[in-house]
Amino acid sequence: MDILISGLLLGGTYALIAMGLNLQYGVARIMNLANGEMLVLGGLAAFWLFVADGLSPIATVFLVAPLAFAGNWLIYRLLIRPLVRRAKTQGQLDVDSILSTFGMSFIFVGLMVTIHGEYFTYSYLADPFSILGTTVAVNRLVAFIAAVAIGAAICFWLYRTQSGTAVRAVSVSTEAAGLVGINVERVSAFAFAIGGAVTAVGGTLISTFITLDASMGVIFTMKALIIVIMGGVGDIRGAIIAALLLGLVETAVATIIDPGLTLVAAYVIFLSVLLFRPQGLFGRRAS
Amino acid sequence: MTSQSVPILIVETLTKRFGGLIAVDQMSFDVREHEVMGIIGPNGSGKSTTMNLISGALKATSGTIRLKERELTAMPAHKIARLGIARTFQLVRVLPDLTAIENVVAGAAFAHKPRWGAEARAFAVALLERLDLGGKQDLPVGSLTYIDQKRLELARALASEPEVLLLDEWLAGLNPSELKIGIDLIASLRDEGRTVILVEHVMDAIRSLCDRCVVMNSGRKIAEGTPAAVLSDREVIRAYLGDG
Amino acid sequence: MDRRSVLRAACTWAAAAGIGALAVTSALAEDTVKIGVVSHKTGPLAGGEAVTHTPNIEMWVKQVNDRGGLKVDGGQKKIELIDYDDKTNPAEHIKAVQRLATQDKVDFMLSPYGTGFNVAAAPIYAKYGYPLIAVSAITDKIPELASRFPNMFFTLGSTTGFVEGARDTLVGLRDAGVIGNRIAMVNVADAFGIELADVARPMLTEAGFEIVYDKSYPLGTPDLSPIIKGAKAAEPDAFVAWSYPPDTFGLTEQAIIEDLDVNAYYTAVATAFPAFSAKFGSKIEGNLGAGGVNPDTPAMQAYREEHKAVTGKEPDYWASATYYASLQILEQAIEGVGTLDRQAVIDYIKTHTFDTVIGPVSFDENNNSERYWSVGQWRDGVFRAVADTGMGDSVKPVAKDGWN
Amino acid sequence: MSRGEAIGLMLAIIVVAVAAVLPLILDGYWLSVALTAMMYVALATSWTLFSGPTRYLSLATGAFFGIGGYLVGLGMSDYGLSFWLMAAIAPVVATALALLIGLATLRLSGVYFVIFTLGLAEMIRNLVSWIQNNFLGSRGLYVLTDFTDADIYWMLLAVSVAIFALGWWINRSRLGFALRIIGSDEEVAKHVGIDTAWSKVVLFMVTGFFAALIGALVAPRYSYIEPNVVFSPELSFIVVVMALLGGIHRLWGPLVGVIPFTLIWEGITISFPNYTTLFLGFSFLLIVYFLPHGVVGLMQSLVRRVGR
Repeated sequence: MDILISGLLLGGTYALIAMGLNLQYGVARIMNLANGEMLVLGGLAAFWLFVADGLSPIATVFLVAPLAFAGNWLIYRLLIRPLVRRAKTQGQLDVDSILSTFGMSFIFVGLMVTIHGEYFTYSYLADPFSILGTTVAVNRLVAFIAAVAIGAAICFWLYRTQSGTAVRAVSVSTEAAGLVGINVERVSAFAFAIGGAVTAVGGTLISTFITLDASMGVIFTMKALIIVIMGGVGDIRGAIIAALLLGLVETAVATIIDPGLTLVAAYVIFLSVLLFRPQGLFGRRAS
Repeated sequence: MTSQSVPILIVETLTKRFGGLIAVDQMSFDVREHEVMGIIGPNGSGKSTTMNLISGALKATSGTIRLKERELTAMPAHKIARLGIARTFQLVRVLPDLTAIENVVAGAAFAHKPRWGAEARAFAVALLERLDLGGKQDLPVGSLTYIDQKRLELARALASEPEVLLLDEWLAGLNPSELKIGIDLIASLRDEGRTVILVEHVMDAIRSLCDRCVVMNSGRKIAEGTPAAVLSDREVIRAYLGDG
Repeated sequence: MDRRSVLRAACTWAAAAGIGALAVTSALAEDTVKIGVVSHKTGPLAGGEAVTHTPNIEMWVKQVNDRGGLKVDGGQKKIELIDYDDKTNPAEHIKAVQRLATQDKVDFMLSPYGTGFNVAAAPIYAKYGYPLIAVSAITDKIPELASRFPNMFFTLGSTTGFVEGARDTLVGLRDAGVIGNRIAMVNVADAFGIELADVARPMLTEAGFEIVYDKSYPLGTPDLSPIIKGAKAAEPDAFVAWSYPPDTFGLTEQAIIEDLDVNAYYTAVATAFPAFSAKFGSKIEGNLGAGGVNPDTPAMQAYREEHKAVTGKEPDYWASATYYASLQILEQAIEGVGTLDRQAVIDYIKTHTFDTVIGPVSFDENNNSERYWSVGQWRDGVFRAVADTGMGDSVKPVAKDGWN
Repeated sequence: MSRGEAIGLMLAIIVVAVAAVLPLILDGYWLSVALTAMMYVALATSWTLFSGPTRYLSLATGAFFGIGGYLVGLGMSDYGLSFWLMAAIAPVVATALALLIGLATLRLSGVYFVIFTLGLAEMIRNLVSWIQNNFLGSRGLYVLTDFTDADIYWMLLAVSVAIFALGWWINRSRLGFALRIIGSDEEVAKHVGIDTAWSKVVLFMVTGFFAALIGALVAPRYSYIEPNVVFSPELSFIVVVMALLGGIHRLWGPLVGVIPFTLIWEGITISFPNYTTLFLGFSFLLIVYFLPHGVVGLMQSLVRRVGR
């Protein structure tokens, strides 16, 4: 029971880390290596406002979301779109986006260091809460609930609304979507911006229970990449399930076997998923 | 020349399923040495799938394919190629990063009768000349016309001196004057005594080139025989014109 | 590519290369003492460096310059600080140190943050004859390193001394009847944590403790609750974590949430950080951790006030003061020699005793200062030393009484 | 030998000769810049041997490099073995590992392969840390040798020359030709009789071998080995960036990428000591937007312009 609850909570954290990248890579086709930095930036905002103004991170979420949306939309329009336009193949775009977002991640780190070079650590809702006899931290629970809410909202949007259908169409095939009159560039920019906002909000929530610092983004980027790839590119449900699976596996291994092997186990799961389903859990088989 | 030749490629009860869809259903036929064998049928009847099964691009669900005495069914594509089956693709596939002559050397270097170095180049030059591509050998393939790309792909397939050559709608997309050149080219291959399997929609080509034909519909063989015979077969006509 | 984009590309390239050329020729005034340091401004160790080293350097340079500069060559020369960023990358670090030594030709260099970086940089300091007063470096190889690099000095103790402090604290608490014999021990699976745990295992067993839970966790583990849960299930009397900053915070937060009821709770790096008490407030009363200081000496009190006034930040309760002391040693040695002769300064450091914020410091035949605090305990918002080597001013540790 | 090849060979000999005497001329700083550049030349070129023709971007460099450094540290520090022995063992271990990875990843393509290699590198790092923690124990991995920067530089130069020679040989061999065909169209490659899987695995093993060898040779420079430093994901990325920056379709592409890049990096470190990371980021962006085909592309279009 302990394992199940703690594992699900951790899975929720992972979902927060990965859902944004899933939209950015799955729909907008941008392998965003600055994803982790966007997350840390959300955490920095929460830390900064909490320490300076005593603003609750929950309130910060509503500040971070529109700002991150706008910021990521601008990034897409100004920096990414020229690359998309000149790329002849997806491979070329992958190469270009790896290079440019790697550069962006450096820029973000550089900026954050000038704002606050030390650890972003503060205490918010670090209180015990008992679910079915398992003690959990309230801040993790809040993050989990937010993850569920965000995940549900995205799924609803993608599968139940017209604009969401357009987004899914783009994620299946940019060419076909263009042929049926979808403005692919606009949808991509929108998906990229939403993805960035989700990531930043995730960072805001995660900063309440994980001590971040300006340089830590790469850890989250790697985790997000692995979850997105494991779930299958372009399928948000796959990413969420992969995140929960990772959370459960890590917690189970830490509890039953050895905490030293949690990350090893996570990667073993990831690698074996890819070996048996090279297109990820929910990915489309490349034709 | 057909009757006295021995079968070189034997296909027996070949079946391929994609999920619930049966693309090729219990196909059996054989191809004799030095003959040009046509596979025809309406769109989606399983012709290209059959070709892909023979060349190893796809794995059969059941049934067998044998080249002489060797069973090919479970082999990966590169081993099949090395045993002497070469092919062209339905949508022309030249190697875009290589020059014309390198494309041909690619066909010669690894396959059935491997050639390398100066020998391979000389062989490739001769093949290019033979297919009227002389003088274009160092061009990037992107600059070649459509029929030249088709020729180049054929040259690559011939470069391995295959036992069996698979031409998957090689004539598709050519304009009438090119088509005549194309048909003459394949005719000359036949005259050299090569064994060819031809998937085609162009009926003129089938009539003039093929010694025998297999007709497919919905994955099944519905007729087999000389082009004249099968094309007057009632079931074949119905398959082409529809049941109505 | 069309003509314009070729031109544009060429210009970009030239401009970027120009930046390099520009910096190489930056002229410097003659009448300063050039002091170089290579710091981790970004990367995994940047957070620690920003707490423990950078503010001290800023403060020291300001103090010396405010009083007119270092007294050398019969006059006074102000300090000019040259500071590079290595992104916590050893290859970059080595390159930057080389640059300080051979291009900037700095007169002295300050020590870097982290054991690995001190060891990696030591050969270059040795090659060009710079004294290296290592602070943030804890190693059991002091004699070997000192014989290889006679210019290298150690101030924060050895791994063994560091663990002995923790052991003595626990033994003291056991003798006082505060804790029993059961210890839960965890460590971060990185060089530092592995080394400490490896030293601690036999040492604690020898002291009669029973290690009832002994696990490692990877650096960057996002959820440490299974560890605290596992440790709690083992029903220990004391909890020891050889941890790094992010996990020191994480473990402690989980311990509070799980109400890990032990009478001795020890975490390693970052327990002494002001951010630690800022985060947890009164809940960490009685927490043990690496470091500690004696906050009652006038020198220490003056230092802490000055640090706050100049940098706007509180110093940590461990290596901050020692790092500042290393700067004082360098300052006194230079002024004692009276010239910028580095070999003379090294000899001076070897043979003299220095009056610093952590008290008098001198070095033994292994260039090691056997005076350091090793374990501290949070008491009323101050992290007091409860174990030390050669200091003799530690207070007795007390029981941790719950997380309130 | 054709005239072009003769000129190329002459040029190569001159470059190597110049490179070999550099340590005698340069002061400590420039030597350490040259050493860093040489390390990246070797890493990026060996990376390109595999990833250039096949276009499979591998992010496993850090894993192999780490194995090299780590095994040297472990062998010397905990078992008292000689540097040379460990430097010989490490690449063999890495090659065996590359074989396993290669066989496992045959089915993956595109981004799945990229992230797989990244995940693998992380897994190895964590596994190594765990094994060391639980079974080996350690008092710190020290690699204390008497090598000077010049020694390490010369060793890396020798490795680079070997990589270039091997790359030149592969490019002329059937194997190299096969890889170009694979990179061009893997389906066609299979149908002309190329064992695509095996060709890729062989080359992947070559890259793994060299990355580990380089990691082992550089270890004495680090003096103190921390798993989290030698198994650096950032190294994997930087090698990719440098190779792409140069151009991966020519054997010498990474070379002309690494050298200017290292100099720019130095320039930024020196000019903006407080904003190094920030300005490095800006320089990456400038490169991506204004040098879309890498340095090789720039050079080729310049040559074309002059030739016209």
